[in-house]
Amino acid sequence: MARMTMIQAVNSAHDVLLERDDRVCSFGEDAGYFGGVFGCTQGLQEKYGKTRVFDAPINEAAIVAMAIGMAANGLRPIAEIQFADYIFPGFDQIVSELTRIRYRSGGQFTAPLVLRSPCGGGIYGGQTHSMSPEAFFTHIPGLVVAMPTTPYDAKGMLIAASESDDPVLFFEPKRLYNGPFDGDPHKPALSWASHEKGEVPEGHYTVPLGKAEMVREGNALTVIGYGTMVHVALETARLAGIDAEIIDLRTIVPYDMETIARSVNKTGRCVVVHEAPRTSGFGAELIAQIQEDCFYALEAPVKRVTGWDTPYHHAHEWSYFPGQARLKRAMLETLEA
Amino acid sequence: MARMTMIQAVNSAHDVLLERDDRVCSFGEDAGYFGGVFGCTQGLQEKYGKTRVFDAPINEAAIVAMAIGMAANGLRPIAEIQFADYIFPGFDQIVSELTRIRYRSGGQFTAPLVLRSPCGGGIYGGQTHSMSPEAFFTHIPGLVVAMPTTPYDAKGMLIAASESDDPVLFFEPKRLYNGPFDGDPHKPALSWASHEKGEVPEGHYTVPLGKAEMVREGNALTVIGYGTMVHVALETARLAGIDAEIIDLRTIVPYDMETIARSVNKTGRCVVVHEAPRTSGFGAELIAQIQEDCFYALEAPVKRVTGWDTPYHHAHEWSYFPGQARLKRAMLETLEA
Amino acid sequence: MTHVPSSNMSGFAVPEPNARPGDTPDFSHLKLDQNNLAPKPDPICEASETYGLANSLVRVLDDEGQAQGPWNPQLSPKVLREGLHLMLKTRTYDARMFKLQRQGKMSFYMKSLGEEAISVAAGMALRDEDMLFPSYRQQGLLFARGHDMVEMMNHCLSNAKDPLKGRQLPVHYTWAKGNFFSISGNLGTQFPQAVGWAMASASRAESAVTASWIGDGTTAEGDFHGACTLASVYKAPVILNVVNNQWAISSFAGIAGGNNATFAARGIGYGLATLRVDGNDFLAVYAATQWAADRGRAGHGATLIETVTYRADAHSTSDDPHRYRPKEEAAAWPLGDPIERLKAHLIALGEWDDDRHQALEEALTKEVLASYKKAESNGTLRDGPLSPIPSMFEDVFAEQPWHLRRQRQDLGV
Amino acid sequence: MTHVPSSNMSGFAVPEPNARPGDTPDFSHLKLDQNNLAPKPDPICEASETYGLANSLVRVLDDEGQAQGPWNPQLSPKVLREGLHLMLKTRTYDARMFKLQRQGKMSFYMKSLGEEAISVAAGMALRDEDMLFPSYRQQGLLFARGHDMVEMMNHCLSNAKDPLKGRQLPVHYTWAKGNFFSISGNLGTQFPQAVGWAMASASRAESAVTASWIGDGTTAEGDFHGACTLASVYKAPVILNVVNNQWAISSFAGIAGGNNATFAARGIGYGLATLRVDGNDFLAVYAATQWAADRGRAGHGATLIETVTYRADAHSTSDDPHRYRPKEEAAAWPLGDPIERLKAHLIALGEWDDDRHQALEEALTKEVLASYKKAESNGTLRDGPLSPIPSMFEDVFAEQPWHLRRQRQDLGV
Ligand SMILES: Cc1ncc(C[n+]2csc(CCOP(=O)(O)OP(=O)(O)O)c2C)c(N)n1
Ligand SMILES: Cc1ncc(C[n+]2csc(CCOP(=O)(O)OP(=O)(O)O)c2C)c(N)n1
Ligand SMILES: [Mg+2]
Ligand SMILES: [Mg+2]
Repeated sequence: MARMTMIQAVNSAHDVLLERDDRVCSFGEDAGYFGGVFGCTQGLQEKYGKTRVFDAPINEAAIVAMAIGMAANGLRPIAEIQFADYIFPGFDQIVSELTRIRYRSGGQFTAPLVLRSPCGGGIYGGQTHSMSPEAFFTHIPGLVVAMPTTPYDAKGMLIAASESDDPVLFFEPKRLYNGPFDGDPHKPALSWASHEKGEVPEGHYTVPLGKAEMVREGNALTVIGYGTMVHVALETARLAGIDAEIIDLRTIVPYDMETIARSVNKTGRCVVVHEAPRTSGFGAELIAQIQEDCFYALEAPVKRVTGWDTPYHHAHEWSYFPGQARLKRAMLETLEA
Repeated sequence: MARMTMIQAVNSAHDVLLERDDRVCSFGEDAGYFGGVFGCTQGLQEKYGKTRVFDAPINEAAIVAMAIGMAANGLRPIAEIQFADYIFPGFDQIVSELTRIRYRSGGQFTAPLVLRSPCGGGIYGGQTHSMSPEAFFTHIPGLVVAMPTTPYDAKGMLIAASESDDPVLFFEPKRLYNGPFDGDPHKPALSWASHEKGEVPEGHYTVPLGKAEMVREGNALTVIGYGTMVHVALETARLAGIDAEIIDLRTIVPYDMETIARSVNKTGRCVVVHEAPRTSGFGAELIAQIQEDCFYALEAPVKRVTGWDTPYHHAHEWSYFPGQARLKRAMLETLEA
Repeated sequence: MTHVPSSNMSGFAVPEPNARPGDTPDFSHLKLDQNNLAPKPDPICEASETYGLANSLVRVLDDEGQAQGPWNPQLSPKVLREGLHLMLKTRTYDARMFKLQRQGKMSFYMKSLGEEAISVAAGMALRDEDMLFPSYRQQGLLFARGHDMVEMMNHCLSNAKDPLKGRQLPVHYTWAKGNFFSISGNLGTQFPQAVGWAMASASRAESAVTASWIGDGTTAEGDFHGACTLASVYKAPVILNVVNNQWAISSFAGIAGGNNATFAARGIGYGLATLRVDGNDFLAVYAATQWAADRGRAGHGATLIETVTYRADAHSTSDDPHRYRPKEEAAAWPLGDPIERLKAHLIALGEWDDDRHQALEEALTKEVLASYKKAESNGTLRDGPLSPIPSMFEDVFAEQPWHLRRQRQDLGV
Repeated sequence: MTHVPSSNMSGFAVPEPNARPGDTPDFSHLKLDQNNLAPKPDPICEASETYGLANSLVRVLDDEGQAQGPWNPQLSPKVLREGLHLMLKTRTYDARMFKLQRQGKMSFYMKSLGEEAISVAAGMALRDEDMLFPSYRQQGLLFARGHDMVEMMNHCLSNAKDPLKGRQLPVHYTWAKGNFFSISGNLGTQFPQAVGWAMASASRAESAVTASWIGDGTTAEGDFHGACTLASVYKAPVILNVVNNQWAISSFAGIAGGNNATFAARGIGYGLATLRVDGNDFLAVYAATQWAADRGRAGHGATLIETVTYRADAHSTSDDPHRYRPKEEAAAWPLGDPIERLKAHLIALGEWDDDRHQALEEALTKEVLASYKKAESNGTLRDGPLSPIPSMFEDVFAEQPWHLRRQRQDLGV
């Protein structure tokens, strides 16, 4: 099996999909000839032609709308939003249109499509290249929101997303594109070549949406995260020697409450982590549901380790990013509470 | 003192502001000559002239952007978004611009302005005239989000909002425009004339932002809501004879955690209510913070009574709306848990 | 160098219509009295050959009811009578439904009074395979496509047989079998979607074109620009119609920039073919639609069509137009009434008469009443039966996830 | 009737630039070789008198470095030398900063190589009171306004003296004292904001106009349309500049619709005055800006100006242009280099020579280096010192609310 970066895995998913299914097409700003600013669609226009893989005008609303029209008319578009920070001009087409078409038409029309977008910080991108806006989208009925943590999952989940009959918003943590990142910016960058989940099959496979992965078993407390924060949690637990059970949510909505509840009922303690701002971040939803479903098992309040309620800071990126120190403290406090 | 509807109270707030301060101007779709589709700015163009109160093109992004430019240049705009359901074309200008200008410019520019918008259901408006989208906005750093429950608060809070140096998103529950509504659609409509909070002073006064109001004291459990749901909660508690303490949040962000914690620490039980969909609704944030701050006082899980995770249903409006029956059941379950 | 005073601002401009309640209606700014006939270029011409048409007015029926000029689509009397029939059907349907809303039978209604030619003629000029992305004011398309009136009413009544399961406001139809997209309550969103649909058709080398409609007020939305940009860039086989009925709700077309240029002229900046058409002239709308469809089918891309018309009644059941425009304005509209004009034309041709017209009106009134009786027997919003409550939780996702199942159980259904 | 084949679609069109890496550069589609000089209407003319200029090219400096034609702003040699100085300063600054980014001194940088005339000439033609809403590629405006280079560098280095407290990516300047708005990383958002600012100025009867700039690629955003609509409706005293430098990042202007119409032509559809200007011609940009400012000041509303130029280097420090366009393309650009052209003009006038030019270059290099030394002494992103960490939590709201206070405490600062 080949080792791939997350970029290569995403590219490979496109390749598999474009190859197998005529209906699949892919577009976005700089996504055609150039193959995307991160290279996720590189080489695909040459291979599949200009009407399958192409550049789009810089208008995120139009990109979403074009994808909706195409999907309703039988195609399976995968559209790239260049940075998650730039998805908001398309917000109305997502809230008011994409996610309602099946419902409001009584099932007569559907818009099965994938919107992909790199998210998250850790690359000194400042407030306009670092956002993790997933929480906004989790409040929209009818939208699947997913975020892979490894190249293996990225490819398998992206294929599953494109084959799903629901619209899927697929966030890719850009800090993980070229290697896992455990939250320590002072360490030399790691590469996926040395990570077991960097092993990615060449052909078709899927990683099911809606299913979390238990990436570490433990008994002392449960840590729930997705994307970059899963790597941070793993390393924090390892270094601190805490017997944490770590859940990689993978699909944010619908989230895998079964796996979460099983774990929290077992450990009785829980911390949720995300890079996005705290207030009304997705951690709030998880906690609300956990305390509802696992109230009598909980021995301590569920803590949130998150980005701050400010724009993502440029110079103080590492004071904004919820790294190991903050997570460790929260884990210890939760254990001691 | 005059009795006013909430529409008249909002109108009166504009009148006071326009009269006192040259910098105040007001605009929106149909907001000029016509005075708005709900009449909130009626008569004001005639009184203050066309460059103070005027119609805007049907482009919510442009409305927000125009307000930003004006506010940065010394005016104090109050812009109307005709329905909260139609705010999303302007979402990018709110997330990426309005709420960041002070921060990203190091305080060199600010955009103190008010965006007003009627929200909520109960008027058979279907999925595009019924939304309560407040939760989306509570995840945006730098934005004050408020929702009045009575004419008195509407006027006082709107004046406070316009005088604030922060951008304020001001949602007006349209079901309360003409009278209080306790969630029972079969009762004859009530009018504000018979409600003590329908008494509204003519002149200038403010109701401070960031402060909740305890609208009913009680010991058995705490109910937290805002807008229409406060009236529903009051009537539910009354009819069911539950000794509920009811908090009207009024300002959603920053929320008054002090008042909340004091009450929950006293009652040990809590229900949060809102009309918006459940998943990642603002109830989630409240619960996450309550269980963090009041964990050891809580005797039962905090329940959410909310709209469903679907678009607002037209024909089954009253099965969508979280009315008295659902709230009562949640209160009783919480009491018995 | 020109001498320019250094400060003469007395505030920005806020345009006002020529007439408000109490004033005499005045449409002089529209320059609709041009007598020279607009030329008709080849549908596969360069877009630039159409730019003159953005400031002209494509007309076929003159004020005497004669068809003339290069745009005359030369329709048979049978087709003309069909057009008259469908327009009258639309109007009769609208009138009845509006009244029924007033009687509390449904929650909301929107008429297309005075604009029937725009939807009916376009619907007839297009092929069944062509896809439609309308706004809420093109119900005539449904009649032109032969949609079942009872089903339309079932929707408006939100009853148990509403194909949209009571989920949408009345008049927000969907009819997939009729290639009629789901109407949105959010203005303008369908415009760029239509381009995407058209591109998908083109990608399969299908001959279908796609048509979409928005109002003058809605041209201000960003989605209008998105649609024009996509249509231009990808040369999509799409017809982008702007129905300029002079009014949004209470704000007139000038608040969308209509005082400073025609809406058709917007197309010039994108290199789109552009036509400005008498929207109350059945033959002109038919011909323009056919021209644009031919152009799209031939692979020459999109056309932006402005149809100039007048919203002769209220915006919807929620408003009273006399509060913002003169009562007499509709009657003063210089382009007349589309039904009267086509009727006069047919009579001038000797293919119609007042008796037949009256008989048709009566038959349509009966048809609408009979349909309504049938639809009402399927329920009304007020009295039910409605769609089953558990269906509230369906169609959010392809399959119901756990949280919606739980919520359904919460509701006890 | 025209015979139209019923299906000849072979997919939609996806425009491609004339040349990709390996091809010979080809700018023939821009039709830049027109020799007849564009006429100059009165700045308070009807907008329609400018429409011809949307497909023309306002030029003053001919290929021999002579100033000619009606648009010649007749500037004194002193002003011309000032322009040359400022353009060269911008270029020298850019070159050094780009290099320093490569050396890890800052996180990011964007040059304006080849586009210096657009910002410098506009900055000089406007008055200090006029407000600027630029994109990230008009740093020349800051030099034209006399901004302090050390402070600019403090920002780019995100150091302790960065007036933006390290919160923004480099080149996203703010300078309120210089009437220079906060640059956004989100494309196009500033365009409609600029109209709002202009309206506020007008509402106080001030003489200031407002100018904004976006790129060719950014014209596709909805905010472009919002700005044009607002500007048209309210006749705002605003200058809307589209800097058409032929490329967005890897996608060329055709992906924004630039193959089918000029960007200036977009203005026609809104009834805005429109000019298409040689963006590498200092005198033409100066004259066009002055014309538009005069128009705005006189209460005649907005002008849309397309400046035709070429992005002569990478989009930013994050990209390599040779992967998507021919290496030789910049050199083949038919409108030359703005600095070379103004230099040649000054030399032809006898007001400049190569020695003085070289001396100026050397002086500027020294000035930039000296400024950098000073700025670096205030810190760099890599080595600090940075803004105080608690300032992360300031300026979110006017006053810090409880939750941010808590979060600051959480961070232990
Ligand atoms: C995004 C959005 N903003 C505002 C509204 C409210 N609204 C509904 S119809 C309307 C006027 C539309 O006018 P126009 O486009 O001219 O269409 P017409 O009704 O004349 O056919 C408005 C403002 C809406 N439905 N959607
Ligand atoms: C809303 C938004 N979408 C996408 C981007 C990413 N992006 C940054 S610059 C750029 C290209 C802009 O091209 P153009 O407008 O021509 O300006 P230029 O860089 O050529 O000056 C893109 C796509 C962004 N910053 N904002
Ligand atoms: Mg209209
Ligand atoms: Mg460019």
